[in-house]
Amino acid sequence: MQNQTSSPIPSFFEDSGSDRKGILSWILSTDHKRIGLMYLYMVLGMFIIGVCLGLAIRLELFTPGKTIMEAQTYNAVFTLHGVIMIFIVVIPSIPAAFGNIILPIHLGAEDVAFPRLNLFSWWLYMIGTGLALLSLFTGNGPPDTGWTFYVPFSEFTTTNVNTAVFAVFILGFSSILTGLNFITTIHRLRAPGLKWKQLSLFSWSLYATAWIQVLATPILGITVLLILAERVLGVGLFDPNKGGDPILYQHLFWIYSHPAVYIMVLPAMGVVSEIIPVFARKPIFGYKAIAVSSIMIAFAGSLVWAHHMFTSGMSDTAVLIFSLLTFIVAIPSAIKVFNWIATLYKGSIFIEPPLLYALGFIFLFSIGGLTGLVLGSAGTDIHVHDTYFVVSHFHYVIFGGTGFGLFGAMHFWFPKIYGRMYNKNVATTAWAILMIGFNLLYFPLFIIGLQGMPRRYYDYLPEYTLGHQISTVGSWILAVGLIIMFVNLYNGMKSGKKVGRNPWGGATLEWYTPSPPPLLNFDKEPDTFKGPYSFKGVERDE
Amino acid sequence: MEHNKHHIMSVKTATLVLAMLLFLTFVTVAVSRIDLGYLNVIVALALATTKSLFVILFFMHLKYENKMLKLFVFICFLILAIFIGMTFFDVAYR
Amino acid sequence: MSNVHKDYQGAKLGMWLFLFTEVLLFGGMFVLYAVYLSRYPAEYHSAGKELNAFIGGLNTVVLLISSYFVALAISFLQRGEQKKAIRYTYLTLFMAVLFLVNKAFEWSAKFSHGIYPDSPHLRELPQGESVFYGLYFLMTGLHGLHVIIGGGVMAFVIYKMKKNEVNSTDFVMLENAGLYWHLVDLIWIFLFPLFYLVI
Amino acid sequence: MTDTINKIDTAFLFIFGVSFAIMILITLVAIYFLYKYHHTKHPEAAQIEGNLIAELTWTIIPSIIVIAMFWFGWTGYKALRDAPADSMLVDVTARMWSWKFTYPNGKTSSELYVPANTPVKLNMTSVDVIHSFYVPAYRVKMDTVPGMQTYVWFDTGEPETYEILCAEYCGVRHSFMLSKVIVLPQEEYDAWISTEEKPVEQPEAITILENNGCLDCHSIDGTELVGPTLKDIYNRETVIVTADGEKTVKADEAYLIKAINDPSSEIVKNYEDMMPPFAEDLSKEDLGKLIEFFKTGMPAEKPGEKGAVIAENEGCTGCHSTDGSELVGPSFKNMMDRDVIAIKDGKKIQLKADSRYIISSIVSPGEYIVDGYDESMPPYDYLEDEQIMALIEYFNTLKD
Ligand code: HEA
Ligand code: HEA
Ligand code: HEC
Ligand code: CUA
Ligand SMILES: [Cu+2]
Repeated sequence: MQNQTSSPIPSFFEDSGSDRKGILSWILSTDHKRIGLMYLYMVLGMFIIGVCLGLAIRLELFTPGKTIMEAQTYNAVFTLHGVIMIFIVVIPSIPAAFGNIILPIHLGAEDVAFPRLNLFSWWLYMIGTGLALLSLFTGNGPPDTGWTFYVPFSEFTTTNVNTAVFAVFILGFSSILTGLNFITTIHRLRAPGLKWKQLSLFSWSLYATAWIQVLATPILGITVLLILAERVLGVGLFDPNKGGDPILYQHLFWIYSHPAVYIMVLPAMGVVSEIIPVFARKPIFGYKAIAVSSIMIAFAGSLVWAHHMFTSGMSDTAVLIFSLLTFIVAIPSAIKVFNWIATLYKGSIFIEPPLLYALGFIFLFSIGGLTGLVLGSAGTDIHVHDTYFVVSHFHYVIFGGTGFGLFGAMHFWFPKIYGRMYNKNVATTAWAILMIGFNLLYFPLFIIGLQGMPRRYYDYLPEYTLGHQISTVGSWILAVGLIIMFVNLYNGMKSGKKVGRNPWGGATLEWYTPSPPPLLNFDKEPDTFKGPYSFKGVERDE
Repeated sequence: MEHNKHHIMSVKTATLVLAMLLFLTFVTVAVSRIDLGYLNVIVALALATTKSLFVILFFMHLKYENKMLKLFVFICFLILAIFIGMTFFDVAYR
Repeated sequence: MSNVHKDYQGAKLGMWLFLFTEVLLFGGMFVLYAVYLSRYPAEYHSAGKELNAFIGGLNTVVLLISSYFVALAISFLQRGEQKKAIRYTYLTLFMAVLFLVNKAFEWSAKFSHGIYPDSPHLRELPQGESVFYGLYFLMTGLHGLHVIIGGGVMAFVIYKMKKNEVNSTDFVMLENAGLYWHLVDLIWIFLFPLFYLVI
Repeated sequence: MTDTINKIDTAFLFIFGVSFAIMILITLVAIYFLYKYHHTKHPEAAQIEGNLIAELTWTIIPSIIVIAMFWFGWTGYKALRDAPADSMLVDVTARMWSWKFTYPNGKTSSELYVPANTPVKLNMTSVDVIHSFYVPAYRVKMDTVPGMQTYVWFDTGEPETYEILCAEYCGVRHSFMLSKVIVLPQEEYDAWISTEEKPVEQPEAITILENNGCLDCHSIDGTELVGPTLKDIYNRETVIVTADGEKTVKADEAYLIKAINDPSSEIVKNYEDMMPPFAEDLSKEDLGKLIEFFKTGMPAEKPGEKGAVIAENEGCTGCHSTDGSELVGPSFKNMMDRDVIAIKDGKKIQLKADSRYIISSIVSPGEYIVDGYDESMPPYDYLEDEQIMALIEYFNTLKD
């Protein structure tokens, strides 16, 4: 196929829309695609740091007792692993990176509603990340509280919690601004004639996510400010010696952090909803149900936070209500899973890397989600709370869900962003290794969790050794898969085969513009566009 | 252009609203001097809510905005109410 | 810059969304306030009596009037009376300063009585009172910070109006500053009875 | 297996069973579709947009399933919370990084001893940060929260030993905050609970020795005071000086009675003749008890043993090792009388770890902070003087 980028309009890589050159034309750019790419690179960079910390955790747990580090170091390592992964990698990953790159194009817009605010939130993200890294090297040692910063421990510890929670505050602020920007963009910048019912499901999922970002993140902001007030001013709102109640901290923390898990997974679900119809060459099954279920998840997900607190000493009434509500959130997730699978029915399926990642998502997320039901059920959660069962649950949903969603998005939109294609066979191999490594790494953790292995344990009783060792070996396999995947993408970016506008045969708007898209996204009216999932007349253009 | 249709608040309306707000403030203080027991908090909050409705509807123009924005404001306060209310499932029954 | 055409509705929607985050930011503190009120009603009562309801009431009036001034400023700007708009925004700014001066008097009186976070005096009081004062300082402090930011925003808008970059055809910046200011007022409308008048 | 465990395991089985079935179903269906509708076999995709009946089915059936799951989970939870009224009560105090169990009769221990087949209810709290009491075998877990009481209950079942783990992250030694539930047959438990370990009730003979002032001059632990020690005195070879010169005798009963009633008649070599005669002050029975006491030997208490028990029960060993290895605080090994650099009021000072310093370190640890350590030790100002002395004695034995 001929190369479409030879159209007269330069791509956004060449035309930054300003006179600035070099790095400045990136870090001061207000172009949503450039900002999105900068997010993507930062997220991936931090992902590698986080993942190496995960590898270090696994190495330490290879044998009982000391393997490679001291207890204090270990505690700092898993804290950072959690903080980096949650606040710096997963929460911004799909929305801030791919949301930024793709959402305005899906709407047929030239940019987001507030381009300068968008750049500002990227800068906040950078500052937050910088502060988080700074907390490692300043003060009295890296924080050792776990990513949840539970009081009173986080008030007692002399490590550098202040810097870390301030970093979280800034990161939260950045996330709020992104959400605010997206809501306004979706409301105000839809191309004339693009109705809500024609919105892509990715946009719908970002819309739901953005509302959580706007309404829940401020609670995180005030919560970490309160930790600072406790530590610096000694106010004592959570200190039992001064009449405070430490359990209230947990309420405030989870009021944000439970909805936050849906900030993490909804955009990934959006990505899956984009990928599956394209490779089944068939409209998505139950468009409305999927769109509505995103909103349902966002709303119902805000009502279940205390399921993290069943053993905290809160009232039995609260346990009853929050356990019941937790099960309610499972239903919209179930609706999505069944609709995705139904989309394959009577399709004309092309098994390509993005589809494999999407299927990997469904498989791993379902395992993670179904074990979430074990946690949501009060009686069983008492036994497995704060054990490796929980660790395994959330790695399945976060890494298996959001992580695979992110990898899927990377493989899906890669040709659009770079105008080149990676080696698909290598990508498939990497996927297979990732799947094997992933399950080998995390499945044994369910079992030792059920046997009673608590999480955040530096040392463990000998009966858990086998599970830990299998898991550590799995982490090495996973590492191999990741390295192959990244190297393959890197090579594709440098020297992959050039592609045209629509290498996969997608029907959403981004496939109507050149790869890579020009500065203002479109070189001509996408006049053959009939809806994000009507594939009639859509030609594949490799 | 959209903002040609924009509603401009008259000085008179604004002054009336201010007068109402000041009056309600006075009532709030006055009522708090009477001991109504538990009711005091409720009355104070009811008055504060009334005042804030005036501020939101007139000063903040919500009365003249579209339905969607009204719905959003409602949702925002609803969510806050839910956060406070559901926390009481714990603390009230502990 | 690839300046997309000015979108008046969009700018306002964005501002409202931002206000929602502010509401919920304070909302987190209101959760705490409510819980501790239900736990320590008597202590709230006795500590609340110590606060100066007069200064509190005065500040309420100051903020209400300042809200009124921005509302007028916006009306004037929309009608094209740029001068008047600037004058009323100045008045708002003045009210903000007045509020802060009052607040400073109030706080320093408290400090001189040995009431400040983690003070030895507070530690001797019943625990509920220490919690009450903790909330009082944090919530009014955070509110005060918002007054300062709001004042800064007002000053910036005055500057823009003087340069005629904000005018009767492009007034959304003043309107948004006004929205922010009303929110600050709104929060005070709740803080005042909850702290200064609680039973 | 007890009733509660049964209910919880049923909930586990139900949820796992259903989940497993769902996983198999969706995996197989997906693989089947991938195979059946591969573009090589099925080149033309059917343009289906949805189906209301299907949507309703997979909304309603999962709803029913999850409500069932909720119900099983909730019944299990209820069983965990409804402690029988006749449960045996034990108080639990968690602290960094050890457990303290206090039984109804005031006895304390760092491991939980319970009789078999009895419902036990633990009333728990914490003195510093949040910990979580977890016994996997009983499926119980509950946080211990400072300033608050929480509880768990369980039926102890057959005699056996189970792990207690701390399940809420609580700092460096979180993973070492382990203990055991030791389920004993009822008789053994009764025996254990009634052996008073703490304020070791001293043998009557010692009271007699104290009351008569014997112990002002004689030790019972082997140290030399004014007079020879009473430790292992019975049948000891002793050189005495009488009017007719020196001779070696065996300290048998007759000798001892004489030595007490009429000390001046035989003086132990190298001692002065200063012991008063007790013939009148000491009754016959008391004398008999003393002799009996000397015969059976002194209580075989090793020096420091009492202190060691206290250090265990009070959780000192959660932070301090006794073998020189570094935990959270300085090791007790060779701690006494060494030179330490401590920080007082922000200034570094060098001092000797004498008993006065050590006592202050225990009672108000905030005063001197050993250089290089955190200010994380809780004050132990509730310890009795004897307990502190016992600790010091114990520390002394840990010197090389
Ligand atoms: C991406 C992030 C993500 C997602 C999506 C989820 C999703 C869910 N989570 Fe998870 N969770 C976390 C991230 C996430 N979680 C994290 C990080 C923690 C630990 C925090 C910490 O303590 O550090 C945690 C912890 C956690 C707990 C607390 C455990 C404890 O500490 O004791 C609970 C308890 O209820 C829970 C429940 C659930 C449930 C019910 C869902 C549901 O939304 C799942 C819904 C999905 C499905 C049900 C599967 C798909 C559906 C089907 C295959 C169809 C068939 C289904 C039915 C018939 C029901 N999670
Ligand atoms: C996005 C979220 C995310 C991701 C992806 C991961 C990834 C991993 N995590 Fe995760 N984890 C969390 C989020 C995440 N984690 C959170 C929130 C916690 C809770 C923290 C807390 O308790 O406070 C946690 C806690 C946690 C624990 C529990 C610690 C404890 O309780 O004591 C463990 C233990 O095994 C673990 C292991 C791992 C491993 C082995 C990986 C693996 O996936 C890593 C696999 C990767 C590798 C093995 C390295 C491969 C890559 C390279 C070598 C470099 C690549 C090179 C090039 C690109 C060229 N994590
Ligand atoms: C939570 C952990 C913790 C517990 C429990 C604890 N300690 Fe400590 N201890 C420390 C730390 C940390 C230090 C060093 C800092 C300091 O001097 O306060 C210390 C210091 C000391 C010192 C001074 C040591 C020296 O080298 O000069 C003594 C003595 C001591 N502890 C005794 C005890 C006794 C006795 C107990 C129990 C009754 C106990 N500790 C319980 C943490 C603990
Ligand atoms: Cu105590 Cu963990
Ligand atoms: Cu959750």
